[in-house]
Order: sequence, then structure tokens, then C-alpha cells
Amino acid sequence: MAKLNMIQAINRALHEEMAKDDSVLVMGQDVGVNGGVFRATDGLYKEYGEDRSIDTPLAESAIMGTAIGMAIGGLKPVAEIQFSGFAYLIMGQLEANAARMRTRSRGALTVPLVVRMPYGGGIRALEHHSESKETYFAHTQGVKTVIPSSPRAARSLLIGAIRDPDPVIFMEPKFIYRAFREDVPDEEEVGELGKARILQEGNDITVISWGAMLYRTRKAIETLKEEKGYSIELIDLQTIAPMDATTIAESVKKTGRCVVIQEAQKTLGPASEIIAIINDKALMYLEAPVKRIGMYDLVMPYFHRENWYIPSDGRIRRAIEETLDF
Amino acid sequence: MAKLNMIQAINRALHEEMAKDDSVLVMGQDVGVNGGVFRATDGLYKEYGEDRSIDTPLAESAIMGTAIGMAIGGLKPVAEIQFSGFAYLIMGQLEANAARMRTRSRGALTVPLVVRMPYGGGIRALEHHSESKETYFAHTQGVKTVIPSSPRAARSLLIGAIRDPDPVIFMEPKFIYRAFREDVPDEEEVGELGKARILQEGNDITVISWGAMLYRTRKAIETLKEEKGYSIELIDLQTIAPMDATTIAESVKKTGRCVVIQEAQKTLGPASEIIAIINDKALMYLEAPVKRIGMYDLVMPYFHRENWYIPSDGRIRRAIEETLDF
Amino acid sequence: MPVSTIGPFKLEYFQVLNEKGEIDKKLDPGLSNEELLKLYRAMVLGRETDERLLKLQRQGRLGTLPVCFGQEAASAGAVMAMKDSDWFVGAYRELSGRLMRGESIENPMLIYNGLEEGNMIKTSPRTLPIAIVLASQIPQAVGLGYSIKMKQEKDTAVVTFFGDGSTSEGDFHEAMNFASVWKVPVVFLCQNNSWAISTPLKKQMASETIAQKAIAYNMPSVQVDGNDALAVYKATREAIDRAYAGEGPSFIEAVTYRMNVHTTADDPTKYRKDDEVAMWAEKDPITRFRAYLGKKKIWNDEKEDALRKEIRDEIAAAVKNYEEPRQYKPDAPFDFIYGTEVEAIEEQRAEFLENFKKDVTNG
Amino acid sequence: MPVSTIGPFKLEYFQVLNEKGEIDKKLDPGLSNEELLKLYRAMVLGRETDERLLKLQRQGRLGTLPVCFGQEAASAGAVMAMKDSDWFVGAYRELSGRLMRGESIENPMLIYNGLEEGNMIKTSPRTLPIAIVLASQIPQAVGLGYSIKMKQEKDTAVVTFFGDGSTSEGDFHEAMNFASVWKVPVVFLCQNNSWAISTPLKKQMASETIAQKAIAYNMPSVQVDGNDALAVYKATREAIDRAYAGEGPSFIEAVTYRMNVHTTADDPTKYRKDDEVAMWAEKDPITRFRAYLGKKKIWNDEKEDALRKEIRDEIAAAVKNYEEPRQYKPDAPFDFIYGTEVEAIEEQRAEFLENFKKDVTNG
Ligand SMILES: Cc1ncc(C[n+]2csc(CCOP(=O)(O)OP(=O)(O)O)c2C)c(N)n1
Ligand SMILES: Cc1ncc(C[n+]2csc(CCOP(=O)(O)OP(=O)(O)O)c2C)c(N)n1
Ligand SMILES: [Mg+2]
Ligand SMILES: [Mg+2]
Repeated sequence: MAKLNMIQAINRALHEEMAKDDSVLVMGQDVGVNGGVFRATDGLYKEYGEDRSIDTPLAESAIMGTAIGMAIGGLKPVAEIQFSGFAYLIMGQLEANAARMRTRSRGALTVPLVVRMPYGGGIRALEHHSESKETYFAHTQGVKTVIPSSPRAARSLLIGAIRDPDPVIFMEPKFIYRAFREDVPDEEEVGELGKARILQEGNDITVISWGAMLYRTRKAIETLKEEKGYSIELIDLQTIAPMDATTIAESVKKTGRCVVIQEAQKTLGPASEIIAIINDKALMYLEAPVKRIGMYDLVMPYFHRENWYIPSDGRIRRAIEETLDF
Repeated sequence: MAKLNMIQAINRALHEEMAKDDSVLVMGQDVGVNGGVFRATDGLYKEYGEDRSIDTPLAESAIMGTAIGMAIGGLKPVAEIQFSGFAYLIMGQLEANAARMRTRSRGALTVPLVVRMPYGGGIRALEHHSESKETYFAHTQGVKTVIPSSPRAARSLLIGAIRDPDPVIFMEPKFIYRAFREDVPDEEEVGELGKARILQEGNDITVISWGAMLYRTRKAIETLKEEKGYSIELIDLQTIAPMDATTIAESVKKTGRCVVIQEAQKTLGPASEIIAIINDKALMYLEAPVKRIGMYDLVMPYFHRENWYIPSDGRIRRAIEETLDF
Repeated sequence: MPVSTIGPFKLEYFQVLNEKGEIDKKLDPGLSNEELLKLYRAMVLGRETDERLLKLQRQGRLGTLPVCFGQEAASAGAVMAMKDSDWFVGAYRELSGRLMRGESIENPMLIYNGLEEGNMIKTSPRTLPIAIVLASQIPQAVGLGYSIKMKQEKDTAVVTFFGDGSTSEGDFHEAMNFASVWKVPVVFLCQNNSWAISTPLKKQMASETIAQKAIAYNMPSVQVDGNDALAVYKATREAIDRAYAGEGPSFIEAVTYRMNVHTTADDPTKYRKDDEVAMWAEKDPITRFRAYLGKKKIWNDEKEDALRKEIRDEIAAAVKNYEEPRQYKPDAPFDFIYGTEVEAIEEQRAEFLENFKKDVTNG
Repeated sequence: MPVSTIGPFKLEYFQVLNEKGEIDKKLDPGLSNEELLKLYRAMVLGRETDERLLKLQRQGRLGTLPVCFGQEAASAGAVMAMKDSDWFVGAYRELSGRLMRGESIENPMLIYNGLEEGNMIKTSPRTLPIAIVLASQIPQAVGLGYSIKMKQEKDTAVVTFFGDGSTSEGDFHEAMNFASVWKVPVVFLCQNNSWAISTPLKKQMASETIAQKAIAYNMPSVQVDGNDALAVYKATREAIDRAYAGEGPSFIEAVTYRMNVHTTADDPTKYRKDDEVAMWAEKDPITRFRAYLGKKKIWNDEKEDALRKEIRDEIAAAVKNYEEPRQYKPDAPFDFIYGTEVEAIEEQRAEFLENFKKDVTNG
């Protein structure tokens, strides 16, 4: 059992999988010698050499496209896009090939690969280093989109993603790369993709979040529980697509109220789908409108204003209280 | 007054705007000499020459990127992406630059341009020629995404898009390019972006659609009205983003029931946002869950199966009846 | 030295078999008679299948399809140099090459009738399905090349095909660069057929040749007469041998011409002159190859008639088989979207099947 | 001819001012003394500002920022050849050039303190804001070039800047191709500083030079000593003159070196050797330029001291001004998302302002 932060947990998962399976490799800009700009791939170069820890040239579409070829050829590439703000350049390859090859070839060709990318705000970075655009990926059929919210989850879900037979977009909330540590067991844990996790059971209200926002939400909830004694059911969505409708619906059927906290922008952010699922499966149980809070429909501001725009503890708390009081 | 089909109406709008404003130009693959693979730009080459009717080299990202430069430089490019299935290649430029330049420069630099693209299924075409991915664009802040549903709307909305100060994605439902004709007045009509249109008032149920699905929905509704006498309010969404929440909410407040018919896939298709808006603004008026029908979360099948997957008249009719009977 | 020279960079153009079917002895790649006949047959099969598909389309029995007429040498010549264990990563203009790789004649019929079943490629597992998104297949070829290297597969290469227009795409450039840095066993084969739908070369690029684009990547490159199957074979042979020897990627520009429509949805009279087409008709790859075989005294009219008949029968049988009434599983798309069972997908499948049944019965 | 030659393609490399500050008379672009001093000042201002920014960052007074140390000649030399009416389309490694274009010293401070206000570029309307998404600015330059052509703006060109790594992006290739086909007045200037964060050139590309990439587009291209401001000036002058004359785009590779960290978030000791850096220190662009001015007898220590003091005062004033307590409008992002009023945005603005107030008051 080791206490790891999220970057260490991700690094550990990569070490473990590369040790276990010769066909796993990491690739991307600066992932080799430098160990990645956040050190997620630290030590892999030394351990496994430049062929399995590839410093690629600077071209996202080719990183995606060659990874697809590698996967078809029997390797298991774990590609890194240095920041999710540059990942829009992979949309062509992702949609045209990664997402479609299994369907196109009627199962003859498959594309088991992972694309890791840090996403989200909060680290005082430059433009394009702060967005949360999981919708682009979640709306891409045939691809799974996963977001861990803690070190232990990051390690197990990344292992789950690497072993998954489909292309997986693995978005890492960089705000909490080093925010806290968590016990990570020595034994293997393989996260199941497509499942949300109930972190805390409750009866008054369902609160759904993921990634860095979940971390913030957790803190907000602690205060609320202590101060007001609410019974809050907290769900870590974990997989944005395919979304775990059952867990969401069952919880809302129980509580009748729901708040979703996302870092993504409002229009067609994942919260919209959560609301649509609740509409489909649990509408008649709702006692109040589902509240969604997150980034507005704006360009994420440069960092001076960033924290005014990312949902604050207070905003989360208020949203929960308003929904409870509705 | 002329009776035009949608392609003719689009062509007419381009002719009109190019005649009126020297800075307007069209660009894209095969839009010049050939007049576009669907003939949307027919005659522009002859009338305005190759400098304003540009046959570009074959590169979508550069079509988008150079159009941005042209717009900054004072031109008004109307770029064509030959099929929306190739438009994922513009996501990098669109998000990084078109969508952000106004914010980035605090209004000093603006990017008034239009990207036209045929989208959607139904024409027995090859792979990648049948999808409806308006979500990718609608989720891109700073960009407007418009879809006309008839010749007259196409002409007026395209003119509205060309005159708009922001980047506009103009998605054309190719299934109805030539499906029917409509009277298009001789005088200028400038469509207002951001507004949905109530095509038909009614009290029992709100039906929302856009593009080719609206056309199909209209037919389904006719039968229902005649056979069963329902009073159906039909809304043409017209602009996917920014979405006209007021029109949607007001209608649902009146009817208490709603069906959304989209060609897009389920997860995070525009219907999800419509449902979220109803949740935000009209939840307590709902007498039944909002029903969304559309493509499933699959790769759009090759054309042999396509029509089994695009919402059929019957499926639309059933959805409306089920929601009425709920 | 304040001023110095970079380069010079030089490339070769070559032709082995001229328009009259005369061979340049110095360049003869030395195929056996049997091999020559195999290559000839592949081109004729491609041509005849192409014509048949076009007819089926015109009769409304197939949907939109690309036409390969006149470009038979470029893909067949290349495939002649390939082994089954090499990877074929193509676009849609390599019908001869694909059939030569062992794809069934029914495959294109299924595909162009809107059935993914045509991509099942069982007969040729290392042939990737046609790629419609231009140039998107090229990075995949490089990734396959990397996997060959990593797995130390001996004597294995990848040949990837694309058109002149496709070289304008970013993916082409990125893939060429990755390949040259990684030194992967990949052959880039550009079928320069002068047109990208209605866009002629001179609107597509300012460079005189496509071959010179490889200079940017320090990649061996050659331009050949793409209607000369022996030139294409020879260039591919040499490139594959370099790949097998661990010397990395190569580039080949095969200069050919799109003799017919781009696809059946296209009308070339809008944008090009007949005399350009007529000029190229004289460079036909099959005519010259046949003349060569004749000169070599291994071919005659009788054999030609027999071959044509054999091929036409083969195609007819394939058409017949393809047109047998068959039921295509309506919900097959749900089977292949993910490799794991996904609840939402199964739920949607049920919804689909219910609706499908009702739609069929008009319920 | 069955075999013929394509090419040869040749490029030039040149240097005007060597490391010791000696000029090659034959290549001297003939700047006046006044111009030489202007160029020198721009480089020193860039260097001093860069150092100051770095210090502010290390003190926690700025966020992450790129460091331009050692690359002053490449952008200043180019801007020396530009008029205000030319467009400057850069990335983030052209501090000297940007300041020379008239951008205020406060701009980078604002930007690197997370304020879009730093992009307001009022003092230099034809200077585009820094582009972070690598190579994404290059197609824009080509579009601007097209607008110049369409509007028949006389004697107007675009100069676009990017790094060695950025030439691996598809957008670079696509833009080069469009520019060459359209013959637009655009100068492509690559600052080859040997590194893209931790990625050295040899992992970035297999070609010996970046200049040779222009051969793919039949574009005039030259490689110059990028630490030699006169060489960069001369190459840019010639390229801009070609652009003004309607002869289309040109490519310049300026060979320089990233002497410091990539950004303040980077630690180069992880991936490169000190002696490489030390070797390049001897090629410093400012040192050699100063030596040249000394040899020309238009510069001495006294003048140097005066210049340094003047510049430092200027920077200090900018820092002081920038650090004046100011209120930045919290909801400014809502003002610039669209050019029209959008109901949803105004609704969200209200929601934002309400939350902002409550957050501030901890309500
Ligand atoms: C990325 C992309 N953009 C546009 C298209 C539409 N399109 C199909 S074929 C074609 C022309 C291709 O020209 P070329 O690469 O020369 O190949 P050819 O058809 O001549 O064999 C175009 C523009 C596409 N399929 N993919
Ligand atoms: C499209 C894109 N991918 C990745 C990055 C992250 N990144 C920022 S700078 C950099 C290296 C750039 O190298 P180069 O083009 O040589 O410019 P230099 O920094 O050396 O001036 C990388 C990978 C980015 N900004 N944009
Ligand atoms: Mg072509
Ligand atoms: Mg560099």
C-alpha cells in the first residue's frame, strides 16, 4: 500500500502494464527522455527504452493516426496528447478510424488504444491549457471516455482502459494531479469502464460530478453534511461515455433531486446528457429541476479570471441547497 | 417569387450576397469551375471569377485556417467543406482560432465567416457521407451553428449567416437539397440567427426538429392531425447554438409534452440540450418525459441499412402518440 | 563560409515499358513469363470488374462508386511486388491491386451497395478496408510499420496508396515525417492521376512533381510512369527491398490518369477537355502490356479471348452470387460498435428492433 | 527518355555577420547606421524584457511564460524589414520582434499574468496575438496574404513565425501548399532553435535542414544564421520584396538556439547537455552585433551603458504601471464571446455576476 498522488498513480499504472505486456507502449510529445511535461511517463524511457517510450514529432493527428495503425498491428499504444486543448486536432483520425474500424471491418480489425490527456483549469497556465471538452469525445460513437477523480481511481481505470478492446480517451484532471494523495493498494485493481461509482450513499439528493470538480464537490458536501446534516448521495461518473444510466437513474429515483457539477461548458456539456437520462428514466421521481452548474458558454478565460468561472465551493453548495429547498 | 429547391435557394443566396458585397467569396474543394459537388456554388465562378470562387487544394484544416485569416483581413469567406464527415479536420482551427479570436483580442480582431457543409443521411452515399454531428460545433463556444429546413429558410438564414459578425457553421441537410420546392420571395429576407421558429401552433404537444428530420416530421404530423385531430405545436429549431431557450420553454409550458426528433446520435445530441433547457425552465409543466428519437449511439451504417436507422415516419408518429398517451 | 549550398537534391523519373509496349532492357526488372501473365491478368480483371461495376451502377443496381479505369498498372504493379504478409493500406482507387491481393469480386459490390459486409476481407487479412477520408489511411500505414519493427517481423513491409490531391492533406505530411524519423518499412505510393474530382494538379500544388515532396523528409523518392506496370513494379520492388533491409520508407509517384468519372456522381464534362483524355488513352496500361506480351511471344488473340472470357465468367458468377436474395442482419451495427457489452447499446438495440419490426409491418 | 532527372534542387545558406562581429562585405544588406542602432536596440530591449519577465515569474509575480533568450536576432531582424502595414503573425518566441512592432512592454506581463487585456494590441493593429496552438497561425497568415491580394493592397506582406517543431504539424504543410498555389505575399520564417521542449531536431525530422521542406512547394527558400540579425534581415528583405513584387511566398529557416528553458515550467537539465548550450553561447546574437557596431565605430561602452539604463528604466516603468492595483472587469469574457447580443449569454452573465458577488462575500 502506497500513498500516491494522481500523477504517481498514473505513472505506476503505466509501469505496471508495460512490465506485464510487451505490446504496451507510450508515445507522444516529450513523453520519453523528459518523462512527460507532468512526469506522467517518468522512468519509462529508462526502463523500456525509446522504442516503447516514444518521443514523437510534434503532430497530434499523426500521433492518433499512427497509434491506430499500431493497434491494428497488434500493439497497445498509450498515446499522450500534451494538453486536451490540442486534442481537437485528433478528431479527424479519431472519428474516421479509431471509432469506426471495428464497425467498418465487422470486427475483423480492432483498435485497442488509449489516448491520455490532461484537461481542465486551475493551474495558472496559458491559453488552451484549461478547457474541459469531454463532450467532443463522448459524442464520438465507438469510443469510451473516462475521467478519474482520485489517484486510486486513476490507476485502476487506466489499467482498465489499456486492457479494454476499444479506443479509450482518458482525460486527466490536471488540477488534482498533485492536489492530494490516496492509498493505492499493491495488488492489481482493474477499473471497469462504463460504470459510475456511488462514493457516498444518501437519501436527500443526488450529486453527480467527475474529475477535479468531484474533488471540489466532495469538500463542499463535507461542510454541508456537517453543518446541516443533509443526506447526500455522491456519484463519481467516471465514464462519460458510454454513460452509466442505471446508476444515475436509480439514485435519482431514490432521492428525487439532483445536482450536476461539471467543469465543461453549459451547452451540451455532459450534464445535458445526465439530465436527458433522468428525463428518460426517472422524470416522474423528480421533485425539483436537476441543477447543472459548470463553465458558462464562453472561452475559458486566461487564468486571472479562471477561478471566478470554474464552479467554486460556494456555488456548488448553493446549488445543492437551492435544489434541496426547491 | 420563384419556386426553388434548397440547393437553388442556397445558390441564390450566394449570388445575391456576392453581388452586393465585394468582400464575400466562396472557397472549397470543387466549388469553382465545377460549381460544387451538389452545385451549390454553380455559376459563381463564371460570374465572379476564380479569385472569389476559389477551388482550393484538398485540405480542410487549411480551408478553415486561411478563411480565418481572410476574415481577419477584411474579407467574408464562405467556405465549403464538401461533406460534414470531413469537417472534424477543422475542429482544431475552429476551436483555437475562429471561436476565440474575438475573446482573445478583446474585440480587436473578429472572424466573420461561414462554413457551409452538407450533412445527414438518406442519399445512398459512401461512408462518412451521412452523419449529423452538429454537437461538435454547437459545443464550440463563440461559434453559431445553423441548420435550415426548407429552401426559403436556407436562403434567408444563409444571408443572415454571411452578414453575422461571428463564425457560423451552416449545416445543410443534403437529403432535402432537392426533395421539394418552396416559394422564395424576390425581396431580400435576412434570417435571424439564434431564433427557433414556430411553424405551427398547437396545444397538445410540442414537437421540435430541424433540418431533414423536420421535413419528415412535418409529414408525420400531417397524418396525425388528419387522422386523430391532435393539436401539435411544431418548432423548427433552426439554430442549434446558441439555442433559443425561450421559444422552447414557452411552448412546453403551454403543451406540457415534448418530442424531439434528431438525426444526430443519442448521447449528447442536440436533443439532450433541449431536454436540459426544458428541465431548467419548464420542468414543472411537464406531463410526460420528453421523448427524444434519433440515430442510436452507433456509426451510421452504410446506406443499405441507413433508412432503418434514421427516424422513420412511423417512429416519429409513434413517439408523438406515446408521449400524448403517457 | 558565409554562403554555402544545401543540396543539390535530385530525383529520377523512369519508364520501363513505353506506350508501344517496347521494353527498356537496362531497366527490365526481370519478371518471369508466369509473373508477367499474372500481372497482366490482374490488370484485366481490374478493368473488367471496374466496367461491370460501372454498368451495375448505371442500371441502379449499385450506389455511388469510384471508377478506376486506366489506373490498373499503378496498384497491380505494386501488389506484384508484395507478399501476402505485407500490409496493403489503400484508398478507393486500387481495384486491380485489391483483387490481386485476394479480395473477392463481391466485396466491392457489397460495399457499393451499402453493406459493410464487403469489408470483411476474410480472404486477405492484411488488406485494410478502403479509406474514404483522404490521407487518413497514411498515418495508419506508418503505425503498422512501427508494429512490424517492434515485433521484428522479418521481411514485412507496408504499402500505402493515395492520390495526388491527398498529398495536400496535413495527414500526408505528418505521416511522411513520422515514417522518416522512425525509419519504418513503409512504401508511400501516390497515384498521381492529374485530378482530384474537378481540381487539376496546378490548382492542387505549385510543385512540378509530387515525388519532390519527399525531399522534405529526406526520403528516397522516384517518379515513374504509372501506366507502366513494370516501372511501378520495379520501383515498388526496390522500395520494399529497402524496407526489408531496414533502410526505412520510400516514396513513389506513379504518374497516371483518371480516364473516367471521379465517381458515378461526377460529371467531368463540366471541367475538363476531351482531348486531354484522348491523349492519355494512348498511354493505356493494358494495351501496352498486351503488346509487350505479344512481342515476347507469350500472348496472342486466342489467349486474350480465353482470358477475357474466363474473367467475365468469374465476374458474372460473382454478380450472380452477390445478387442472390440474402437477408442482412438489421441490427448488425450494434454487434460491432464496442468490443465489450454495453448496457446502453443493448437497450438501444431493443428499441431499434422494436421500431424496425413496427416499421416493416407499418405498425 | 526512359530515365531522366528531376531537379537538381539547390538552396543557399548564408551568414552576414560572424560570431566575432565581422561582416561579409559582399552580403552586407547596407543598413544605415541609424537602422543598425534601431535593430540593436530592439534586440537589447527584447533581451532585457525577457530577463525581467523571467525574474518576475520566478518571484511568483507572473504565471508560466516562454523564454526568448538568445533568439532576439531572428524576430528583430525580420521585423526590421517590415513596415507597420505588413502583418505580423507570430507564435510566442518573438518578444524582440513584437516589441519592435510597437507592442507595449506591459502586454506580455498582462498575458503572462492571465489577462487577455495583454492582447489588445492597440499600438500595433496588424500584429496578431501570440498563438499557442503550434502552427495554427500559419494558415491565417496565408489567408491574410489572400486578403491583401484581393484588396490589391500595394506593398503589403505577411510574415509568419514558427518553430522547428511546428513544421511537423499538418497545418504547416497545408499552409505552405496553399500559399504556393495562391502565390500570396507571405514570408514563412522558421526559428529553428534545435528543440521543441525536450524533443531534439533529430527526433523531430529526418531532413538535414528545414529549408529544404520548401522544395515540396516549389517555394524560394534559404537557410540563414538565425543569430545573425543582418542575415535574417537580408533574407526577409529579399522575401518581402518578392512578395511586394507579386512573386509569391518565400521560406526562411533561421538557425538559432533556445538558450534557456522552454517555458518556466520546463527543466532542460532533464534532457540536454550544458556543453551544447555553452557552445551556442558563443554565437550570441547581441554580442556579435555589438562587436560589429564597435568595429564600425558607432558604438562604445558609454553608449551601451546609456542604452541599457534607458531600457531598464523603460521596463521598470512598465512593470510599475502594470503592477498598479487595477480592477479587471470580472464579466469581460461575456462581452466578447459574440458580436451580437445573445439571450443565453446574458442570462449566464447574470448568473455569473450573482455567483461572483456571493463568492466574494463568501455568501
Ligand atoms: C478528407 C476528405 N476531404 C474531401 C473528400 C471528398 N473527396 C473524395 S475524393 C476527392 C478527390 C481526391 O483526389 P485524389 O487524392 O487525387 O484521389 P483520386 O480521387 O484522384 O484518386 C475528394 C475531394 C474526402 N473523401 N476526404
Ligand atoms: C498543437 C500543439 N501541440 C502541442 C503544444 C505544446 N507545446 C508548446 S510549445 C511546444 C514545442 C514547440 O516547439 P517549436 O515549434 O520548435 O517552438 P519553440 O518552442 O522551440 O520556439 C509544444 C509541444 C502546443 N502548444 N500546440
Ligand atoms: Mg487524383
Ligand atoms: Mg524549437
